Amino acid sequence: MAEIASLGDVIGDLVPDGSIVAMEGFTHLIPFAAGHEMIRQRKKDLTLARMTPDVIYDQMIGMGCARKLIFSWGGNPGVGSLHRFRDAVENGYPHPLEIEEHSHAGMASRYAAGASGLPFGVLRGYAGTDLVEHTRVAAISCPFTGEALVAVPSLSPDVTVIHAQQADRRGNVGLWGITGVQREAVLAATASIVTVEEVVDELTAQGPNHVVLPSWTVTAVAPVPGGSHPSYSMGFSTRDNAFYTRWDRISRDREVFARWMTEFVMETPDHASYLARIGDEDG
Amino acid sequence: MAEIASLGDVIGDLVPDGSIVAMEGFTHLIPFAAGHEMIRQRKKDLTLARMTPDVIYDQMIGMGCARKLIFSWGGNPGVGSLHRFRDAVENGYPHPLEIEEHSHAGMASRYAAGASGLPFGVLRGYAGTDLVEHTRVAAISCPFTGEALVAVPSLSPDVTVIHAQQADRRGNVGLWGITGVQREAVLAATASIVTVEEVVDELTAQGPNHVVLPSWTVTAVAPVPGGSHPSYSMGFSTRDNAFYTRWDRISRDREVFARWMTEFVMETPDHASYLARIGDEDG
Amino acid sequence: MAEPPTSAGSYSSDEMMTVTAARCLQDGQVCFVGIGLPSEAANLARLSHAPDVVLVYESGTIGTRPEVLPLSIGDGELAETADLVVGVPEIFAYWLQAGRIDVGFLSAAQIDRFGNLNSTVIGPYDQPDVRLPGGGGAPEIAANAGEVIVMLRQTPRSFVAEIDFVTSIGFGRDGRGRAGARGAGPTVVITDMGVLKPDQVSRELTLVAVHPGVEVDAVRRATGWELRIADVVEVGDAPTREELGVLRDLKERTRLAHSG
Amino acid sequence: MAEPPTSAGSYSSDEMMTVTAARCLQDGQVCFVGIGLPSEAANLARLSHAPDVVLVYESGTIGTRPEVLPLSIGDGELAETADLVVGVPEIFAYWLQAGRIDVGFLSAAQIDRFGNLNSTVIGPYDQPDVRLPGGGGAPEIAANAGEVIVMLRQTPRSFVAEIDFVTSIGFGRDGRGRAGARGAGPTVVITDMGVLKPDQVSRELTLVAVHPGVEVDAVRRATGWELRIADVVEVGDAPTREELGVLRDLKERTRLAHSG
Repeated sequence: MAEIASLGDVIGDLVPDGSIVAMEGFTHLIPFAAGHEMIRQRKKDLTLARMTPDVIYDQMIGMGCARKLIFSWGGNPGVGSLHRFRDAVENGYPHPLEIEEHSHAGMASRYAAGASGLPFGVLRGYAGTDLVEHTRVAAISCPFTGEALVAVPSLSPDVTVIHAQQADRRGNVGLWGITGVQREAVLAATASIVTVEEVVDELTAQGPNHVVLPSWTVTAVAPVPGGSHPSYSMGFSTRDNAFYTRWDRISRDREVFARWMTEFVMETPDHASYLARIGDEDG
Repeated sequence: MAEIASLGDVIGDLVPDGSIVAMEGFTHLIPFAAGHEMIRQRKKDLTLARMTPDVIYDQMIGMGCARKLIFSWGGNPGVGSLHRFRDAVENGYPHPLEIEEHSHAGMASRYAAGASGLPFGVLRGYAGTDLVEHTRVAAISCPFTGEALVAVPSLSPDVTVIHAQQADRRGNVGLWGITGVQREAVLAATASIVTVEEVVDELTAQGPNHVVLPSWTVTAVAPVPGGSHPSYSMGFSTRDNAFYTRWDRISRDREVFARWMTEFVMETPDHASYLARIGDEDG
Repeated sequence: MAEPPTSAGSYSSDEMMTVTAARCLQDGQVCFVGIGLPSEAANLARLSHAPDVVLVYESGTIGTRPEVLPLSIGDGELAETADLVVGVPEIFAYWLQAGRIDVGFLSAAQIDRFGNLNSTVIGPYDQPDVRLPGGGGAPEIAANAGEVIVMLRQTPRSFVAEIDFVTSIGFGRDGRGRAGARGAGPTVVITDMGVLKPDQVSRELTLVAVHPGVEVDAVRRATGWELRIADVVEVGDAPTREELGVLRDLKERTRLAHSG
Repeated sequence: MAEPPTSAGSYSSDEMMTVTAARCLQDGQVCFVGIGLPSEAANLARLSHAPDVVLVYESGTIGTRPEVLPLSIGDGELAETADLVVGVPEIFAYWLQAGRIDVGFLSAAQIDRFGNLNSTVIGPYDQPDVRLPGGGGAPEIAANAGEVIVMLRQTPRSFVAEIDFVTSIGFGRDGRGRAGARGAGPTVVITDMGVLKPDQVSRELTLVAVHPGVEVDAVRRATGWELRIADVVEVGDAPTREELGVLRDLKERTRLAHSG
């Protein structure tokens, strides 16, 4: 049964330095508040897995939390580059970042294999790409037809962190809309943390594609309203596209980035005060 | 785009003798009306695939429609044996029946591989079973860990037939509740037929686990209210448990079976008149 | 399904089997359930000492709390009362195979001394004397559940020296191993006469308890091999009034719900 | 994103690209769409000559009909207007990999004469001069979509003799093959200057059309290799008033929806 606790305690208890951490959410429901809390707690040497690193990992990489990144698309959606990610890969700043790169299909297959208790996944993928020489894939052939396919190793994080719309008081979790690879990432992990918009008596689908994670598959639930900002939570908030555009300027310069992180994350005790400061700036 | 047509026309057009036919529905939403129509049209030499043959395949086997059966559990749920299935396997009556037997996990993996465009599926299955010597499985080892696992060949029927609660006028299909392996069976097939309880303007989930099959993944939709009897359609009918019990007596004896099939299927022009006769008998 | 009361008292041997199995379940365990006695036992546990036991049926219903017993694995009642409902490929891949099931219940037509089960054929596979339904979910439940509880009425025809077909693995025909299966395999076999458990070393099923009023010799005679007997054979506790009350209420609700 | 009108008339070269791409889509086709010009083109087609084109986004939204253009692949608008929404593992396995996608749109930082695409790095992989976002869904779209439409502005820096990294396969670095990929690969490359198609035999990209007011020599100069030119180079039709009207209304709706 999932315990319902504060985000600070949960991150402190379940994310030791050096962990393999997956924080998923495909544009929608990105667990920013949990990422900020890891930055506040100065987590180190993390292996960060995520299909689309997005601004959340740009911030964590820039703040020196990450030793390694496992990913498949590292851009600022609709805007351009992730400058802190690029600075780490191109210039080793703030320190060198090891990368393990896959395609989306490969990452999805790796999580699904992890969720299925299999050591590998099989796909029609990586055909003719140079990625093959730079990542962990293997040739595999069909034992019935002899056809050549690709195998990817399963991905089972130490802890997976997601943001969802709802949890009930027993710790069952409900999310809807675009749910990406979250279910597989949670089921593949040793431990899981879910931040939620609200805790309710009964889970109620308020959009398409209702996904439910039973309490006994979740380690801890932390109520964090607005916990996906600048991403969004369908039914609760809309994506802060202006912030994503603004991030390009903030993250381009090391000093501007450092000042922004200090002001909005390091000097805010929790997500509520982060949101308050963001609100003041927007207004 | 799926065409909306009569069951008789659809079965006539899409199920030639000798086809590989999958009729799925896990206790819930079993497409009995479509099976009866194949019997009325005296389909022959079919390879019938289904995880749980149930009474529907007992009837088709007993009426001589099947050359081969691909399955994983061949009983009358909660009652006992499928006597026509047993008579075919034990005594070759009405003619010999070739069988290809799997476990549920193996069948599910085969359909999922077919739906994924892969030639095989991988599972932790068939461990230590004698099934291995009598069915189509192969050893496969993980290219990363060397772990020994089992591969099953994908299953891609010529035509998959299912029963659903709803279709809209564009031929999009909606079903809910226990949906078994139907989505995979439809997506794995070359053609698909869906009988539905009702045709509506808008699909509306009226239960958990809403599954939608877009019109362009379905070949034909046939409106057949009550088309799952004696199985059930959540929200429209309840399972006719008394019929399943009665079937044990009807199917035990070749003559009694033949008379029942003549009276209730061969002599009823369509499913509505079948339901009328069943109703008279019940009343 | 209830049998006439036995000499042991005012409850049937089926009720004793069900109660004994229910007692094996601990609160909070995740349990993969089949229809019949296992479903009765799991729901009895849920309605008595283990309110938070999680019941999973192979039809894809997870965390179901049926008011009445399902007659089929796919009854609507299971979907309506479930925490979630998933497709069948997912129930086997993401839930059973992934190792999320603590306890699986199995039955069969035949069992051997090493807990291997046959639910496929009596006689040769290609020329069967009796064609049984087959494995269904059982082979992977036997392989991937954390442990397996077997429920099977004990007769010389069901407890046999050599089963005709291994549908689901226990400890292998020679008792030497689990063929790579991850789960612990059968940890207890509950019959209408008593309780058998695999010996820690040899893995051979050993009679460790008899139900009230059952003689050890009777169990021996009901077994198709030289049955191994524990040094101390305990006598199981008869069903309590509360256990019988909950079970009989459940079955009466079920009878009413499914009649007419 | 709109550029100032070109000498060709009162529309931008981006508008000409978008209209040209939209015209390539046939009604009823299933189309895997990315953000930016492909999304504009696919929605223009849906709102004009191809009302039943099925738009699939890698975020798992199938059959979406957005009123305004999404700014990200996962906008709520896409989920709210979709026929169905599925998880990301499923969109790649059951939908793209299974061969259900007729047309995939791709762009990149670099393209070579055989339609291979680079969106990973400029410079060596381990010591990149510029680290690009990477492949995302592109490698499997390139491999498994029935055909691929490439949209890419034409400059000597984007159209290069040797791309630094093959992220997504066209016809292979030597033009010899598709490395086992099932789809037909790139059938058309639409740029801001014209249209290129692979030669039937050599698979080398060949200029088959220029946009109104564009000189063939200008296209040659914008290409980092000795560009192959068709015997007859057609001049594409300028956007019609109706096409421009639908496209500009869509972009205006989008601007209003996302402003403030």
